[in-house]
Amino acid sequence: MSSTDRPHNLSPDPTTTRFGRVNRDILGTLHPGRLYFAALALCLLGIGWGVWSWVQQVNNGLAVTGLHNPVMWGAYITTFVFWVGIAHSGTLISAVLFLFRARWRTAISRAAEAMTVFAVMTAGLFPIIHLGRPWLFYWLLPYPNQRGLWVNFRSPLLWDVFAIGTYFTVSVLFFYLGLVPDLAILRDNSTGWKRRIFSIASLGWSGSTREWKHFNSSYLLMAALATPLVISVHSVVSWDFAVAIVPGWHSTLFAPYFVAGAIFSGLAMVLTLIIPARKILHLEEYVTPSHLENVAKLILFTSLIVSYSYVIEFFFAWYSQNPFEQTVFMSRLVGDYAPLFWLMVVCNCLTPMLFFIPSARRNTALLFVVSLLINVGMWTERFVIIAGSLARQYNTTTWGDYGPSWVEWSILLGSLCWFLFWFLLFIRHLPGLPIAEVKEAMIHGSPARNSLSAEGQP
Amino acid sequence: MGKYVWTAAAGVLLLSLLAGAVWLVQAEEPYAPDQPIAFDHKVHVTDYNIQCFYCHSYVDRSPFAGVPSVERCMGCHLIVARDSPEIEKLRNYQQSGEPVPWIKVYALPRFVHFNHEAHLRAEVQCQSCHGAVESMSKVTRVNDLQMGWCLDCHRSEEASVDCLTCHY
Amino acid sequence: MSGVLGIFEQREDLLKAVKEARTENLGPLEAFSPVLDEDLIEAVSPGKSPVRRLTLLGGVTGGICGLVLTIWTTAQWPLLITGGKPLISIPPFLVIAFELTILFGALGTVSGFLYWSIWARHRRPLPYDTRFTQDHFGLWIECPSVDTEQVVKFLKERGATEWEIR
Amino acid sequence: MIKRRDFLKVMGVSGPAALLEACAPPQTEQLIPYLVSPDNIVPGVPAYYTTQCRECPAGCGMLAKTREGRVIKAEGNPNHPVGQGHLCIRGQASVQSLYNPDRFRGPLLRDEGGQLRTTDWEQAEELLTSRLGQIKASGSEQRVAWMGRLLTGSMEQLTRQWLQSLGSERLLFYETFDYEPLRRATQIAFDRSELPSYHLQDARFLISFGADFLETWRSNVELMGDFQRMRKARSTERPDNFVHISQRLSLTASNADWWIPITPGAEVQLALAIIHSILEQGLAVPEVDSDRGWIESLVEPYSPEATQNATGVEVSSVQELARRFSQDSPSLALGGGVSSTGEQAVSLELAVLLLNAVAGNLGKTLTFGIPSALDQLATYQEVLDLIQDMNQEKIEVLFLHEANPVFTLPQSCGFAEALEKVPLVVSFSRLPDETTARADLILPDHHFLESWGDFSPRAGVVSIQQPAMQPVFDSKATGDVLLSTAQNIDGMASEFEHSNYFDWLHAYWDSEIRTQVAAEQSWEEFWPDILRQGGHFQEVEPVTVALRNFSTQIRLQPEGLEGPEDGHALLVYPSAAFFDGRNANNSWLQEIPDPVTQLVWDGWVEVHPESGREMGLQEGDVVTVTSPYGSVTLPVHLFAGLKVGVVAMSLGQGRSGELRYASGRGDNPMRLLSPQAEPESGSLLWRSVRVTLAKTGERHQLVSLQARPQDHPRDTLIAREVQDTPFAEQIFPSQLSDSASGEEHDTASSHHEPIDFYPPHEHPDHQWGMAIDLDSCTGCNACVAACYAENNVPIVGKEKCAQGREMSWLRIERHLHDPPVTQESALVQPQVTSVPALCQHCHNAPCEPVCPVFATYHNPEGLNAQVYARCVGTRYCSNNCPYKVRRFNWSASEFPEPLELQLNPDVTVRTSGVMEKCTFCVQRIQAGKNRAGREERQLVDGDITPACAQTCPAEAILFGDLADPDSRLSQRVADPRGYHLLEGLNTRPAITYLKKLVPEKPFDEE
Repeated sequence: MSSTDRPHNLSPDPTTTRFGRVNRDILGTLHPGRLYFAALALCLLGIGWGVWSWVQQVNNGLAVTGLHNPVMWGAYITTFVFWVGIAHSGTLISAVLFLFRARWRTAISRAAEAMTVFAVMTAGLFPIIHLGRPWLFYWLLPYPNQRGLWVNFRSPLLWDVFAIGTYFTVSVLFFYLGLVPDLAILRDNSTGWKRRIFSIASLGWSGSTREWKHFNSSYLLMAALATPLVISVHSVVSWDFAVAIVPGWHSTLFAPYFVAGAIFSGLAMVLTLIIPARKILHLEEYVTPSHLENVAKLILFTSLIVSYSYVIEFFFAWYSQNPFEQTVFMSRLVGDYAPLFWLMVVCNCLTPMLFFIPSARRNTALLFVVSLLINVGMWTERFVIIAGSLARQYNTTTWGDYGPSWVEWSILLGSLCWFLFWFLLFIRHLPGLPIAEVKEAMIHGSPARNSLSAEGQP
Repeated sequence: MGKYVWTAAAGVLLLSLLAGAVWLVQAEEPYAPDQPIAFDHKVHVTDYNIQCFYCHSYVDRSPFAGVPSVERCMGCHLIVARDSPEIEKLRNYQQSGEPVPWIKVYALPRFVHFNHEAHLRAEVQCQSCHGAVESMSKVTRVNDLQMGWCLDCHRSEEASVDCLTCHY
Repeated sequence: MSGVLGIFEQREDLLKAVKEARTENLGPLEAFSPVLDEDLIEAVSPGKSPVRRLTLLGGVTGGICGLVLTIWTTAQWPLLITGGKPLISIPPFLVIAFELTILFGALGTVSGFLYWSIWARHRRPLPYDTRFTQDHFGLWIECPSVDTEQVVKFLKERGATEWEIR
Repeated sequence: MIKRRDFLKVMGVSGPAALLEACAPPQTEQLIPYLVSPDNIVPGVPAYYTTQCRECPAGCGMLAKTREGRVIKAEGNPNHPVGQGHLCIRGQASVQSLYNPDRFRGPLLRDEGGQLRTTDWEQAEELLTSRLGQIKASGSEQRVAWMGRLLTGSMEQLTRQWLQSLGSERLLFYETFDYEPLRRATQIAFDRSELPSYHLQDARFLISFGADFLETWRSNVELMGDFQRMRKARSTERPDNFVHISQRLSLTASNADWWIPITPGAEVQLALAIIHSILEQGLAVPEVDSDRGWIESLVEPYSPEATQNATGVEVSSVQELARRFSQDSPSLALGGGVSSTGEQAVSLELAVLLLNAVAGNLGKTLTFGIPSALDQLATYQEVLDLIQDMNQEKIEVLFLHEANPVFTLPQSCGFAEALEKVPLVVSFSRLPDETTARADLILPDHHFLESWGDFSPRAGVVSIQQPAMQPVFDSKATGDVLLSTAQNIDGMASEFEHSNYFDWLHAYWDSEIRTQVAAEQSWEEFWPDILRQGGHFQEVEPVTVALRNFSTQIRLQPEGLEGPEDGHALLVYPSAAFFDGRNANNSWLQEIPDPVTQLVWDGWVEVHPESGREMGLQEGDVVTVTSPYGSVTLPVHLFAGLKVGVVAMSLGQGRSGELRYASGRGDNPMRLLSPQAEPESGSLLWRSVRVTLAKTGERHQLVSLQARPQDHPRDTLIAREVQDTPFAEQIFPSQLSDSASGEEHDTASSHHEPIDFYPPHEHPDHQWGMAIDLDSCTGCNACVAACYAENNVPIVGKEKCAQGREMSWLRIERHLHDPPVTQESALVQPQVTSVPALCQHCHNAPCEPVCPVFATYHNPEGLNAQVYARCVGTRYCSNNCPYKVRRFNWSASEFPEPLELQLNPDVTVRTSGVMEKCTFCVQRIQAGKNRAGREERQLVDGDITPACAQTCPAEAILFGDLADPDSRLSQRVADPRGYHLLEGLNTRPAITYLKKLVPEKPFDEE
């Protein structure tokens, strides 16, 4: 059938039949073929390469990276910020849109939540990889020790530890909570050891009304908690830079600017993952172009915020009449960092403009390409902010430029594979769509609350 | 079905308890290395009543207490206990011109700068760190010189707890 | 404890059955559904879920823990002054407090969910049919064994396709 | 050589945690530690030995700081008149030449195959004695020659007597840089063949004709001290009182208020023009009235107008020079450095002496009668004669002592070839060099820190050199070699009553010195005192001299240069770090940037950007420099501090052989010079050739540790601050008072009322701080070397320097401004400012709050602490440091054996992955407190001196306690010139910089 046809139009089928079809369709995705395992193997290979490079770094010290005085932070921190950003869209879609009652989210929420968890898992690696003495990373945790030494809670890095830690825990819990009913479905559709695992995982969910009642209220509360959290987390990450006195970092704009950027990049990543997935897993009729279009609209919206922030940054630099700030921004505009800067402008400000054209928003191929460009653009943005500012600080005699070394690139590649690896495991073993929610949407006949109609955007 | 959950939970709990228990009961052997010469502090200090400073002569003017040169040992042992096998060893060292390779009982990492002189000036007793060496036939380490242990004393004695006091 | 479990194919039938069971106040009810169904919840067990109380509790605890942790630990070594800031510089500590508020709040919520919807159920096991997670609905009516006949009859009339007496 | 363990066994200690009572080195009854009780060494407590620096002929007094019997630091001897407690960069680095890993492990002998192979001392000396025995037996004369570094006192006596008994007078004291033209000039003008002594501290106006007295000329540490005294005394209204006249903006020139980039060879005319103007304006002193006649006729043709074309200097400028020079009396004119030694060298010196005479400086700032050791130097002409004899195979044995003539003589004079004609070439060199590569027998001498000796840099100053430690390697003091060979040659033993050099020295001091200076004292009273003081020092009364008419002897026809007309004049100058190349294999000296160009680990040819543009040369282009006598291949460094039409190369790099730090860097300019000697004085003609540059097409990366302003659009921040009003002020005017105007400031931390959100924290006991006077700082880098030595700062090598991974805690930022010289510029203001940049120990340190683990924090005494053991390496602190003075250990540091013996046991050697930075030498602060505690007293001002402040020859750095209102520091920071770097950031540094005084108006304006 064509992807625009919608299951609920198939009535007067009895509910049972329709529910049955949903089960079949979605559970059917859990048996992919050779291609899948090839991809999995590839990821493992990438991870191995990354780990090996990291071993080199631990053995020979950070001299193997491109870092030096004055650019003490580079690709690692950039990538850390990048992945944290990616994570944000997941929470946005599953929590914020849930609170907004934007029911179209159902189609992509599960994938997005999963992405959040894996992105945070990836991001969490980088602050440790980046350390000069990574084996002492636990000194950043406040634990009682015989030295009587605690941690410095004034340091933004400590805020990071708590923000990222909280964010990871909450995302996992939220993800799992939403998963419980579907795990029960899996349990009742499987046998043997799988069944045993699923029954442990599903906590013996039986779908009784009381379970549903507390489930409902817990899910709502979690969403309500996750929403301020997601704002705080990237604000904290932005403060890593904003509270420093480095020209180009020291700006009050950073928190909103980073949050917007985070959601922007995250949504792009959602598209990057969903578009191929729906093709391969034949979910076109559940994840329809109208859903993608809504994501595209959000991307456009956040892109505008981000573009505005770029402009305002330059305005600040000019208006402050502070030569240090001005130097940094000039070096971005026309200086050594201009190529990267303009690449970022093209990817993050110009290409998303395409989405003003409705047909462009519905063209999956185009969406996919643009989403990739945005991923590149947002990584570049963080790189320009971090390395670009450090390279042009107060005293010209201490200026110096930075480029990542092969070790850094390898570890970056490894981290990407690590992320994809988990995502692949996820789509292989867990339903990519929230089955119960899809069904739920079906029983409410009215279009306004129809899960698969593309209305009710934020 | 649900019973799996609870069995699993119970298992995890049990394991963690076990681990904790093991960690608690593991007791460390007191460190008492065999020295090249079985020097007996008890005999020297308690029985013959030789002062610590006599042998560890730098303790009041140097970061290091120092241990006596072979010559100083022989100063007495030319006469005293000449025929003891241990003194024989000592004599061999003296003849070969080799220093006695004593084994350190108390060692600090290189990034800690401890000063005996200053602690003596503050009238800290040898025993408060080294234990009752005068009653030890074989010197045994009585504490592991962990930073927290140093701090406890520095705090109670209102000595400086500034990091730069020891770390530079 | 005894009762009857009726299995429905149509949600509408179930809803009707529940409402009438209430009016005829047959013994304690429990309905089963593959989906979150607010109407059904309203019908079977009206009122708010207590989970939110745990959320609040968790949140408050978290906030307090955050402040206590930061201030107390800083006071442990009062020499370690940094960047001309006083020992107890509240603004940065608030960040920690906030994050912990969220964390504990979430933990509270989840434990609430576990307690009321999972643990509660395991204390009082009910009959279950695997079709409940797929595509069928169920209604469990608890009643003394003498009345089971009557309850079965009630369910049959309301469109239950199968029933099972306990 | 001795393995480390054995070495320590001898020393009787095993590492810092000394487990053994130290038994002092042999001859213990004579070894008298400077500070601790003489009877023994206490492990863990440093013992200081007086000795003296022999890195160059200046002979500064030195204290060798030893721990557990190993030298760990060299410092100046405050009792010693030469250096007065300070050392230059080379003196500081001498400990690395002591532990140099490339030193000969023992004697070597060239076998039939022409390969050097190790041998033992018995064999080596046996060979020597047998050969010398034959010569002695044959009774033939002048068959043996000695070419070595400048010796005086006991060693000179021994060597001379030893050679005499071998029938030879051939004892050449060879130094690469001699002062023959000056000595010849004094001979002509005053009939005294000796170098004059200068008294800069008494001068009120100074003109230097190419004498780089702050780097290598004569006694640079001593002269820098005097220079600073002279500068401190000058008026703030008219702060310009030093004019330098040369072709290159050397370190000395860049410290001048005015620099005259003059055409090579025009110096004499300028000097005469000034004299002319002085006479013309009737400013000459009456003393010269008697000579007025011949002087006037001599300078008559050299009126400022007439010489303007040649010199390029405005008439008004010359007149003003004349006016200032004669009116700000006593003034002083210094003559002729290496780079101005051309055919006119003697004439220039004569003119300069005359200039001093007419200004009445004789007997005031310029005195005679205090002969310098340098007067003993052999002339280059004598060296040429030796080469001739060698070629005629008149020399059978040639001894080379601390000399590397193959490298330091013009290649064209054929010394290397002549060596082939000498049957036995014996070298006492410690390090492999170009000469030992051609020697037959190598008998490595001790380093001066390992051996006894004495040296008298000038009359009245006799310093003792005592061994501070046991030899590191299997070397032997040359004096001992001479005596032990003498013992084994029949007929010779009888002439030498002593069998070892120590006894010889002992006897010499007893007979020659004690009897003269302290005959009343017994040896037992005399000797310990000498060892404590570091020698015997007394004032020598100068003699008065009479000017003689030398108008006939002065050579006035302009000097010519060999080589193509279109070529560039070649200017060869001594390297500030490597001197004549003897220190090239010293890793600190290689890694510490060249004070002028800021380049590291390299050799280069300096080309003026204008000439570069004409020749199409870019920075780093490798060119072949060709002169009539040879050619070298070097990368180009475009340098605006040059007279257009001149290219400059420093001597020192381009060492060959197996030197791990020096080999294969740059090239040796001596390949280019003419072999001729200057006819009048017999000195080497340093300025003799023109060269042509040809691109090879290759490129070579020249590494500068300082991103150079011309690479970047924005003006250099700190430069602006030191030049005019603090740059910060232009950005944050609201917060700052005007540091440039003479307005008063109370203390360092309150140049302006700080606007702080939080109250300042207390400093109950001390608040350590520092003041750096940029008006005194010459940028000589001695402090940087001292910091390397004191704090175990590792070197990283050229590649990592290029990556910006250098580790130096203290760097001298050198701020050059708009290119000082153009084609037509005649009198320029160098506008060079050297800013020592180190951790500012800010009161509101931005680095502190961002550290998650308290590895850096503010200690109660105002130090910005860095705890290596706690650092996990987030590097956030460094990002947040606006001064960029923090250094990160990118990889594990390496100290090739035996360099690890130099490490300071009081300072932790940092591991890979941790941050480090300047600590204000906290180990010295702790030691100072400990000493005070031992002596049961409070700390007093001056108890604690960090390594940098200790060695600074200009005394620009002052460390002290800001909490003590009476400390010298508290007073110094109240100076109206005081300001803080980046004051507007309100980091409130503990370091106060005192602004450099620069002339506000043009020179020739009244």
